[in-house]
Amino acid sequence: MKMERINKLITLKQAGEMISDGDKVAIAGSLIRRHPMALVHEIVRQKKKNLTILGWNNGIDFDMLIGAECVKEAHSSYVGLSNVGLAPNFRRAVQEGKVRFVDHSETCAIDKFRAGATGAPYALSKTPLHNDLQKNPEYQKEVTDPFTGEKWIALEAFRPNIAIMHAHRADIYGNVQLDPQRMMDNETDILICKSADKVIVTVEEIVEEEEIIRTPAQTVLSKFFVDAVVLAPYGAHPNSCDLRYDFDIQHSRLYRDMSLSQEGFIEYMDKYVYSSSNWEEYLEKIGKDRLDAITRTDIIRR
Amino acid sequence: MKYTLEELLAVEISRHIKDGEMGFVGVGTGGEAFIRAVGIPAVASRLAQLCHAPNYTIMFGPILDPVLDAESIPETNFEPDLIRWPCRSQITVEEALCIFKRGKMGIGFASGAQIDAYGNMNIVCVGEYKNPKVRLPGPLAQPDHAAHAKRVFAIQKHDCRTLVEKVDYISATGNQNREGLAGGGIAFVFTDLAVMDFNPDTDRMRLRSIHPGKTLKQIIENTGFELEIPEKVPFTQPSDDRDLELIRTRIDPSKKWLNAEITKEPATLEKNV
Amino acid sequence: MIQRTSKVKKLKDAISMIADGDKVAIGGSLIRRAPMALVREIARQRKRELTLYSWSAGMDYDLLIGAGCVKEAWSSYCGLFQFGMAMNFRRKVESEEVRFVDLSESCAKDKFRAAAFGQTFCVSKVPLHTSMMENPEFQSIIECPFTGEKYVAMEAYHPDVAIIHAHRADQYGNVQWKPIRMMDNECDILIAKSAKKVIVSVEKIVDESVIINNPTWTMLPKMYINAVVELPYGAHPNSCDTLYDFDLEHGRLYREYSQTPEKFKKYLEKYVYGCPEYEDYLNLCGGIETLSKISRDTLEVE
Amino acid sequence: MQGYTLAELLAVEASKYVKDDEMNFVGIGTGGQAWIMAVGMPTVAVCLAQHDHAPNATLMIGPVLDPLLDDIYVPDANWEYDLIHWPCRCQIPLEDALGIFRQGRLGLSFASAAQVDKYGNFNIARIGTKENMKVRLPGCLAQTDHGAYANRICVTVRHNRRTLVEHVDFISSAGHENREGLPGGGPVLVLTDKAVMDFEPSTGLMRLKSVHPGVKVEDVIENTGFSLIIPSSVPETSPPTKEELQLIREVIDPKRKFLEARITQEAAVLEE
Repeated sequence: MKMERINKLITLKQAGEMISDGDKVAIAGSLIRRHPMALVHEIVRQKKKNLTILGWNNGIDFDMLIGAECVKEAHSSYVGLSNVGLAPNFRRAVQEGKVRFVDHSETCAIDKFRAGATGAPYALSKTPLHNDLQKNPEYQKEVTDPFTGEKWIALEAFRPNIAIMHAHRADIYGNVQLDPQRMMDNETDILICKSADKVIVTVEEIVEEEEIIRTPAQTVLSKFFVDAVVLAPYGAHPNSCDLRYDFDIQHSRLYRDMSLSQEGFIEYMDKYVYSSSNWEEYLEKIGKDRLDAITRTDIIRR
Repeated sequence: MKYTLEELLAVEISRHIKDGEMGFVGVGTGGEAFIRAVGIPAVASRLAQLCHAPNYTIMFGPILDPVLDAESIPETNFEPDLIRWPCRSQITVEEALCIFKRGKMGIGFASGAQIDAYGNMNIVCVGEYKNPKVRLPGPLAQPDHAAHAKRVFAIQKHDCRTLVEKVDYISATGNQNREGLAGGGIAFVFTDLAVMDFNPDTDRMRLRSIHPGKTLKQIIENTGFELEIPEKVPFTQPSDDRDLELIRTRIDPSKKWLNAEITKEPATLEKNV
Repeated sequence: MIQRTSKVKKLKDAISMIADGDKVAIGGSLIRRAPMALVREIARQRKRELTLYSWSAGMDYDLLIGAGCVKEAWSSYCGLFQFGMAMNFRRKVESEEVRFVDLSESCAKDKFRAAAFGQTFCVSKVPLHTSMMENPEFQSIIECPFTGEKYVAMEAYHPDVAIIHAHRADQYGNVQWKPIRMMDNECDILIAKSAKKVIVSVEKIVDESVIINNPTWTMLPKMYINAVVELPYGAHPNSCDTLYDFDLEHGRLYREYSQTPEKFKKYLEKYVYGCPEYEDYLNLCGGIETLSKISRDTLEVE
Repeated sequence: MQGYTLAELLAVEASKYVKDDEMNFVGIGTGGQAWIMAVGMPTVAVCLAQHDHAPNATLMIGPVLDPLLDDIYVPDANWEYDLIHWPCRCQIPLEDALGIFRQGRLGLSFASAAQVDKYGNFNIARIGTKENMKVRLPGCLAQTDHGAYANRICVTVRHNRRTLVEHVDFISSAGHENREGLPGGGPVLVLTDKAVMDFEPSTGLMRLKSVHPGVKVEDVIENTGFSLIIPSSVPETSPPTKEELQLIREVIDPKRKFLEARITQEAAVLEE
């Protein structure tokens, strides 16, 4: 029987439906860089509940999900808005005990993703010794090196149900590429995706498979790691996206200011998220002028 | 020549940098916090390279060994500019981890919400961990630095809320209990008022020098624990004209570092003195 | 003002950093990009009692074993690939003159990675129920503290010296490979990172500005490197990514010479002991002009 | 004349075990007959499956992931330069390849071995005991990783008593004798120049599945170094169809790069 190859290109709404209440969701990107915001909006719109969110270095992505009451537990080394300050919803929720936050150091978070990505049961670290990272004992145990007798902390591998990432381009089969000139930090996104059972990737552009084949060393996730691809230009906004567009500091300040109170945050969400039925409507509200202002026009050397 | 507090600190810190070692500077956030955590260490690093440590390099987030002269410094610290910042290597996080875990990091520049008498630092929360008064962003790579760097240099605001007897959360391990940790612990604390180091016998913080124009009384009143005070405390050596000239013409003429202009959220430390 | 330190060394001086009894890790794989010029110099300086580590060895191991430099060797493979068995290796291992420790590719990489990440040990399920476990080094079983599953504990590799061959470097030791390369070569990075000292040979030493223009090509920054030696065709007769091919003619010649110990002695006398300078070897092989017949791409960007 | 070669017969048989949307592994291999069994024949099998029932099946050939397998895309040589330029979707670091195994993402792994025993333990490390070694072979490569983690393994070997032995001298890949703690499924298929074998689920022992056209069951028993389970009726291995042969000879492997190892520059045929 002759069969067709699987086309993994789906809509944002369909992608959101792949996530269930109670899932462990790993979110790629770091600080104010390339978080998959289109998917974050969709998770909020679909009112997912009791998620455990995992990241290594997070910002508005975590803050918005926490503010919208989608989250039960969160793991990261950082939740803040970087250049524009602290993350107001995150602070409120953790201070009021509404969300359990588990602190990791950067290396510990990445170690845990790598352990997941490489199929190891745990990672070994000495980072948590004599500090309070050990305050969540169910995630870490002491082990002894049988050769030297040294004590190590075993960090349980992250095994998320689903990972979400925003990337530069992909073909419809799910071969995902990052531009070769990029923050090398982004390699961590690959570990994050590889640690998960399912992966959804939003991209700036869909390209022909021929273009992927012409530049194979740029494929950071081959299709068998990827379950769904969603086209979402400016899909990281207001975060930056490598050489393609800048951090939108203007909108981020607006988000920060409105989020300072619960009422203000609700107003922000009503205006930008709940009343937008898809990502294009959100971008219309941001406006073409603003998007043009943050857009960079570097030629990507491939 | 007159000098600012930022300049005084940058020059003082540069004197403690050794040739051949590597320093870690985070990418930083904005405003005053940026000046302490990033701006001052960056200027101190370049000054050290120009004066006595030509083989000293910095790791600036994923940018390894960047060109630190003013004309090469990017306009902003946003991603597209950072990628274009001339440097010898752009490294993966994986790579950065190896550098720490393999004991190749000389100085970790750090700044925290709290630092205690033993040099433990806290950037996680104020108040009880389970029920915090103020919840801060999180430990970042600070535990890694404290565990692995040969020396930690802390740059802090000097007041009783920051310098406390015991931190509410240890995100960076100080000098009291370092069993099993390869790094050397915290070496210096540089503040708006003074320079402190640690007494190797007691592991407690002790006064090393007082900035010109500041008083011992001011320091005692603004420290939330009993600071060890030697019989004779010198003044911090003022910045000389050569250093100031280098900073103002070659290293940081447009105040990208010392006034955080690069972050587009400029600030100054002076108003807090 | 003090000058920055150059790490450029002469071949002889670089290899004199290796002592008898050292544990030496070798980059490259199979018959690809092993640092053959460095290897021959080790043999020429008649180092003794070495322990060799590699993940997948070839002519590098065979030559050193044949020259009597080796006491013990670890790898997942030692053979001449298209050209058949590594005869010196076979003879000496079969006669127990050399102890050879078998381990799988992933176990070798795990041990290098563990060291590169500063761990004293690592765990794997791979050796379970295989004869790898007959070595005392694979007999420590430890339980996963989270799941109770059994794993074999393996000590990290801690080589005294790593030797690798790369495309280019500056005098300070920033080492680059062209991005168009065998991605396998990433292993060399872990191998270098595992070692106390690293000696790297390169096709060309370039100005630092060349390095700065292509920073993402820098796979080993200078802090890992102790000596840089400029040796064009330094992997010969191994291939070197897209730069040059395997030298078929020399490969067949080596195979012929290594059939008996007596014949191999003649090979050593001619190509190793008889070549006090690297140029002598190049001239024996016909000089740069003849060797340029195996050249393919240049070091420049396409 | 039967009108097809042994390599074609085996490729068509192996292609039936390639599942859609799975990843298949072959090594880069060495040369000659061993290469045909370990790489050439399996590659044609995967490509045949892609043309038929498994369009989403992918192949990993060392660091070349998901290459285009029809002849027009296949390089003339398998040297490094040519491999790097082989059109493919991804070139992966080894780190990734090993991560792929350890995560259980590897479907069918194609192997070859110096010895295979009745439980499906493989040996590519040495012949003889540790103390009295007869032949020292190159070593385990990633075979041990595959033995631990691949969902299924297909091994192709010569059918003789030296190769199919009661017990291997060195277990480089664990079969069904003891798989406690190993996540992979172990060997499922043994292809030889005489027959197709699989493993009896209740005992984990090798059993005859089919004999190639023209081969007698007695011949198989005679050339097996242990007591093979023989079912009461043993069918013949199905010969390739006209369409399958046409696909192999016109689209997949017209230049015999794979089935005669011409890509390795050390050409051979499987028939002795």
